[in-house]
Amino acid sequence: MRVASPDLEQLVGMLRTMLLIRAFEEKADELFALGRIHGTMHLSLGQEAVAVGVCAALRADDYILSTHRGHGHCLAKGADPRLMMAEFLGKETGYCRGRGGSMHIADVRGGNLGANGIVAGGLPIATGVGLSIQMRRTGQVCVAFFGDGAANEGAFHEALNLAAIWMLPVVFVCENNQYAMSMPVRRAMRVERVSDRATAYGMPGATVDGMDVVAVHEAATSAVGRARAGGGPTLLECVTYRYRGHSKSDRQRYRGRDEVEAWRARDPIARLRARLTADGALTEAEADALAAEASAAIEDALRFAEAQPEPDPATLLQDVYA
Amino acid sequence: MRVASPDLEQLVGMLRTMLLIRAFEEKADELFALGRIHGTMHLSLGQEAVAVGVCAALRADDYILSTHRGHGHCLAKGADPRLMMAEFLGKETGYCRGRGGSMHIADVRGGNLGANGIVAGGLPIATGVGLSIQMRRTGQVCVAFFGDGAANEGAFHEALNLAAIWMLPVVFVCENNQYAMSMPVRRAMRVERVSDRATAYGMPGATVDGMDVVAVHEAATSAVGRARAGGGPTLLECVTYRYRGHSKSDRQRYRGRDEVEAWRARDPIARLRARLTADGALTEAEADALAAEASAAIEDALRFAEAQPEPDPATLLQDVYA
Amino acid sequence: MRVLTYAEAVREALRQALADDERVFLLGEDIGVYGGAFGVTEGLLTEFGPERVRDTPISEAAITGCAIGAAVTGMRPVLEIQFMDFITLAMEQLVLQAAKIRYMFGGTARVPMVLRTPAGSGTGAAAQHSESLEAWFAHVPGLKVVAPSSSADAKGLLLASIRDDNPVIFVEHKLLYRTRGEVPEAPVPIPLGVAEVKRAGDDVTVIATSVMVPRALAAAERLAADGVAVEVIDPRTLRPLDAETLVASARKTGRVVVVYEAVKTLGIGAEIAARIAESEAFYHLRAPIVRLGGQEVPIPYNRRLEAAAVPQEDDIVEAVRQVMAA
Amino acid sequence: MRVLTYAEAVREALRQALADDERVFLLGEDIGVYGGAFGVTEGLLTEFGPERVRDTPISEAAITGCAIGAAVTGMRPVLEIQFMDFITLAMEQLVLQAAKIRYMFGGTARVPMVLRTPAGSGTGAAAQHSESLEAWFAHVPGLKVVAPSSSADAKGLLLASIRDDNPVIFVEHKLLYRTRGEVPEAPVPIPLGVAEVKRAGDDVTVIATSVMVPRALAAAERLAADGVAVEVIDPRTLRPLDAETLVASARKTGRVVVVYEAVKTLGIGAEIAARIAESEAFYHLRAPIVRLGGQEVPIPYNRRLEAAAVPQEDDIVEAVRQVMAA
Ligand SMILES: Cc1ncc(C[n+]2csc(CCOP(=O)(O)OP(=O)(O)O)c2C)c(N)n1
Ligand SMILES: Cc1ncc(C[n+]2csc(CCOP(=O)(O)OP(=O)(O)O)c2C)c(N)n1
Ligand SMILES: [Mg+2]
Ligand SMILES: [Mg+2]
Repeated sequence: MRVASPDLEQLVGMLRTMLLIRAFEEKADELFALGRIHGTMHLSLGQEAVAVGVCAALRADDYILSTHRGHGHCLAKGADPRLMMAEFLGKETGYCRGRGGSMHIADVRGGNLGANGIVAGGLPIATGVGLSIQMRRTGQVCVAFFGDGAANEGAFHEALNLAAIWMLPVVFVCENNQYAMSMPVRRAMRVERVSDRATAYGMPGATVDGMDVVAVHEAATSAVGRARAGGGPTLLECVTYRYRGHSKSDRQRYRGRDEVEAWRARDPIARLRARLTADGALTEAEADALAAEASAAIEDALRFAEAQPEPDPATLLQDVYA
Repeated sequence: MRVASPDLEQLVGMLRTMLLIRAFEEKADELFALGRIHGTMHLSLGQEAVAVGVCAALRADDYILSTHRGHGHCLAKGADPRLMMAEFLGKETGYCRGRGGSMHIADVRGGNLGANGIVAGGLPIATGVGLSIQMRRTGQVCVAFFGDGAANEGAFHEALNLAAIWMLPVVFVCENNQYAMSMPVRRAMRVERVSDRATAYGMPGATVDGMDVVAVHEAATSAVGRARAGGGPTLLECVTYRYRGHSKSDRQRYRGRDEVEAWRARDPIARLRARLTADGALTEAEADALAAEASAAIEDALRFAEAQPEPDPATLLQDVYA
Repeated sequence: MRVLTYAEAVREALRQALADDERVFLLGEDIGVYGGAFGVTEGLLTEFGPERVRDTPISEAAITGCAIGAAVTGMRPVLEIQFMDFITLAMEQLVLQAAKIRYMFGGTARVPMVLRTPAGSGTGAAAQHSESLEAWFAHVPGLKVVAPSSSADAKGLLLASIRDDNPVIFVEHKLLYRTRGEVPEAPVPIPLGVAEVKRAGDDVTVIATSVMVPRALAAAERLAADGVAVEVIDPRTLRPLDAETLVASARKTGRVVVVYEAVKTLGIGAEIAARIAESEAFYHLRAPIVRLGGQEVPIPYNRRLEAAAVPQEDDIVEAVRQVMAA
Repeated sequence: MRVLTYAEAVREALRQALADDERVFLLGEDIGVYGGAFGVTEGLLTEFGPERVRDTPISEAAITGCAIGAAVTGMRPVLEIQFMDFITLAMEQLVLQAAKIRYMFGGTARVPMVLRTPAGSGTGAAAQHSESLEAWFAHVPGLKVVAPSSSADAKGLLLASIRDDNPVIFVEHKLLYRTRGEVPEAPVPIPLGVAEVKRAGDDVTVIATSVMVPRALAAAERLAADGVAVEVIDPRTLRPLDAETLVASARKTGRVVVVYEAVKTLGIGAEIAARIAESEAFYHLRAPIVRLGGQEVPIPYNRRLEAAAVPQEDDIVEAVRQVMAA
């Protein structure tokens, strides 16, 4: 299915969301460095185009299932950065009442059925979301994000097969960022592309440049359209890169600086900005203003979050059961 | 790798083993019908060519990992029918001291690392056997049998990927007998052939007629040869059919008699026998004698097994730990 | 009242739930035309069609996740795992996802699903088809665990499980499927978390679960002839556990035997014994708390070994005699 | 004697085992150049090369099966599962295969493998990275379960585990990795199945496991100031459990508190309480057996909630005071 390219307004919107994600991640990094965050976190710096290009292809009532590296997906699906930041700081008014934190932020109302601490853990769940959509006949679509490393879990295999045989409206989006923690993708599988595995399920597969939000958006729009029309699932691989370490304990001995620099030179935000300014769609000043807006929104979110109350330990046992 | 066709002596040997399996299975069926077997069992009637064609390609010190439908594999790998029958009857002198029964017969010394009650349960273990062979540098090979239904388990995916990336000396042999219990293979996967999945792991895949022991043997010899030479794993699919129900509770409402009859018309034993008699390699009388020999061996095994002692309940707790 | 087998009672609950609520659907391996490995879903495919009685490939993790995803988005799936042993393939989805989603998400989601599964030994199916793993699930906050011992309980508890808004592990026992008992026709749920005194008595409390309940009742009958009045209690729900009822009985009789099929160490009887030992009933105990659980072995194939591996009626009689003598 | 962190002690055991026995090898996710998620295998890749310190893809079931297959055919693999939570993906291989192979095959095979895994909460990693699931494994005949609480135990017990001919689940606690203690340089195994009295006392027995051992010792120190002599015992091996040592102490003091991090219901403390309640020590108990386990919740992210979810030193002091007052 050929799809129309995004119009200028959409492109500016995508730039705005990518900037917001970047600002969120940079702030998260800073908070962690300051010792203000408990636990760990996984930053998606460099991967913004995937979250944004895919989610821009969705309706508000569509679903996503996210991963441990999920801040970007969450924002791209329309979450409120204030409530996200509050969750990140473990506050009572955060998305998960401070129970979830970075690795479990969910915005169920907004269609984000949650980040997931388990590699590939969301993929089987996505089949159920797809089945439920099919049975309720609502015309929704479910996107399941996962990493290159997740593609070697049994859950990946079972879930893709189930979605394929039942023609479920699920788009499986692989963020191939070259590594699973320290494991390079080429040592973890003997195929060139994760999307080469689509044929094993009789479903369409595609690989796109995950540093190009327009390419991601086009491919996602096509896959989402097919899913919505009853054409079944797609495996969409977006080739991308994470700029930072896997998590905070990572000394990155498995890769060189040159490699990181080479990928940074393909930065998805710089690329879209350059395109929009070259096209005359944005002036440099307007583009700078967008970046400043994003930073301001995150500063605002942080101020909001800081002012929020901590959960009361007396509420510890709430919400284990419905 | 092209391999030499089996010589006449080998072919007669294969016929002999197929007949032995058939006689074992028919006797097992009879014992069950008489209420003399506790539990359940899964007969491989119709699938004899796979077990025999593959195991004939192995050295005595090679390994196999078998399945719930494992009597044939066990005999083809050279097990003693007496000890198998004793196990089947739950006797102290059976292969597993009566602890395992039909679903767990193992002949560890003979290289059969066991039937398995868990669909796809042997596949991950096979990777470890392969790795151990590679590390011990013994030049052995490991064959892992599994069914078409097993190809939808996560374990299949993980195991094949692991074997592929480490170039392990493992041959994955799928006995595609058209059904997983009541589930037809075409409803359980959207690919034509199980071997179509080999490409997802960057390993060679092949599909052969599993009712033709010569075809199975050639394909297995080639895959085993590659594994032994350090060329890594293969996914070999043998298209076959089980004549009887899945297990004793099966009323076979998912298939028609015509279908069963059509497959029976391609019987692997009748086919090899016809070929050998047509070639003049065997007279009809000689062929009949082989069949009689097989029946006699099974009758002997049964007499042996019947005379064996039951385990003493006082030994219940033995062998939980080494 | 009508008499149904336990399998029929389960089927009736499924049929009524399917008929009552269009969000309910069944999924599992061979539950359609085959009717399930133990025939429990027999006929439901014809009645409700393949969308609501859905055969799946052999993919225990994915079908469990499928139930979770459907539950989170408004359906009420009832999943069958063909043998309890195979639940080992779905532990991540059950324990790290289904049980935790609600809590991790701060109460913003719920996971109303039931996982039905046949458990236990006694059919000659050996070590990989005879597991009794309910204690694992009873260890997990966020899950509920139900184990009916009679036809009536099977029906009523299954209806309640399907109406519950949480993930419920519903443990059926293979040897009970053919047992018979009176079952009301109307779809009346039996509340989860409530134990039942199956037989009243003052001398000794026997707490038994699942297939051990009929064995305990038979043993109690024999012991009554000797003048020992046994109180037999079935917790019915293992999580949440109705400790109050158990403790009250222990307090009354001062003597407790806990009988369960699972491996003794860390089976449900460990928790029951510990609950009583930490309770007020402690001060009323007249003898050590006896646990009669499965032997510390995988279930063997041979019929005599298999029977020796789990408590039988005679063992219960013996244990009660011992605790009376203590 | 040299002082090592717990992580260093584990590493030293691995290094010595690798050097001593060529059948030993390590496999796991990111154990090579990364050094493991907690740095435990740091440097071993350089020392022993990628064949014996083998990075794997993220495939917990397959790498567990890989260890099993290698063990059955003559190797002695030591597998790392990056967080104990992820063991949920390998339950079938561990419980239906590794634990049962020997028994099902009538004693003709053995499975000498060790599965090392970091467990527990306290690092802010929330519900899916903080599990304490050791009780599940202690329920399974055929497995052994070890949970060291000090550097010396970590080294000695790991050496014994690697030399053991059975599958051993070796539970390391994340919060203990940086704790320090004296460790002998020589590769001396500490026998499995033997509890250790970590502090002697006559008034009350505190049985604690893993990270709760240092907390119990700190609590005992404080209670000593109040004149309460606490005996602290660490079972060290959870299966087989050295019930004899525990029962003897309970008999001596007549008062028992069991402290463990896992969810209280059906955590290891359930078994320990039940063992004591069914033993001769029953007749010597002066108070109900107190269990101090984790709260019945998934581990929450927020730091204060997380701390409230599991027993802390103060809680132990409090529990001991209560049992002394009972
Ligand atoms: C089942 C499971 N195994 C291991 C981990 C530890 N872990 C967290 S993220 C990660 C790497 C994941 O790689 P990939 O899927 O490529 O995602 P990325 O981190 O690159 O975004 C690992 C090994 C986990 N969380 N879950
Ligand atoms: C993990 C698991 N799931 C389900 C079963 C129940 N079961 C036993 S055999 C079988 C069908 C297997 O089909 P296939 O792999 O094609 O082998 P076949 O029986 O056809 O030889 C099923 C569902 C099982 N033993 N293990
Ligand atoms: Mg990655
Ligand atoms: Mg089949």
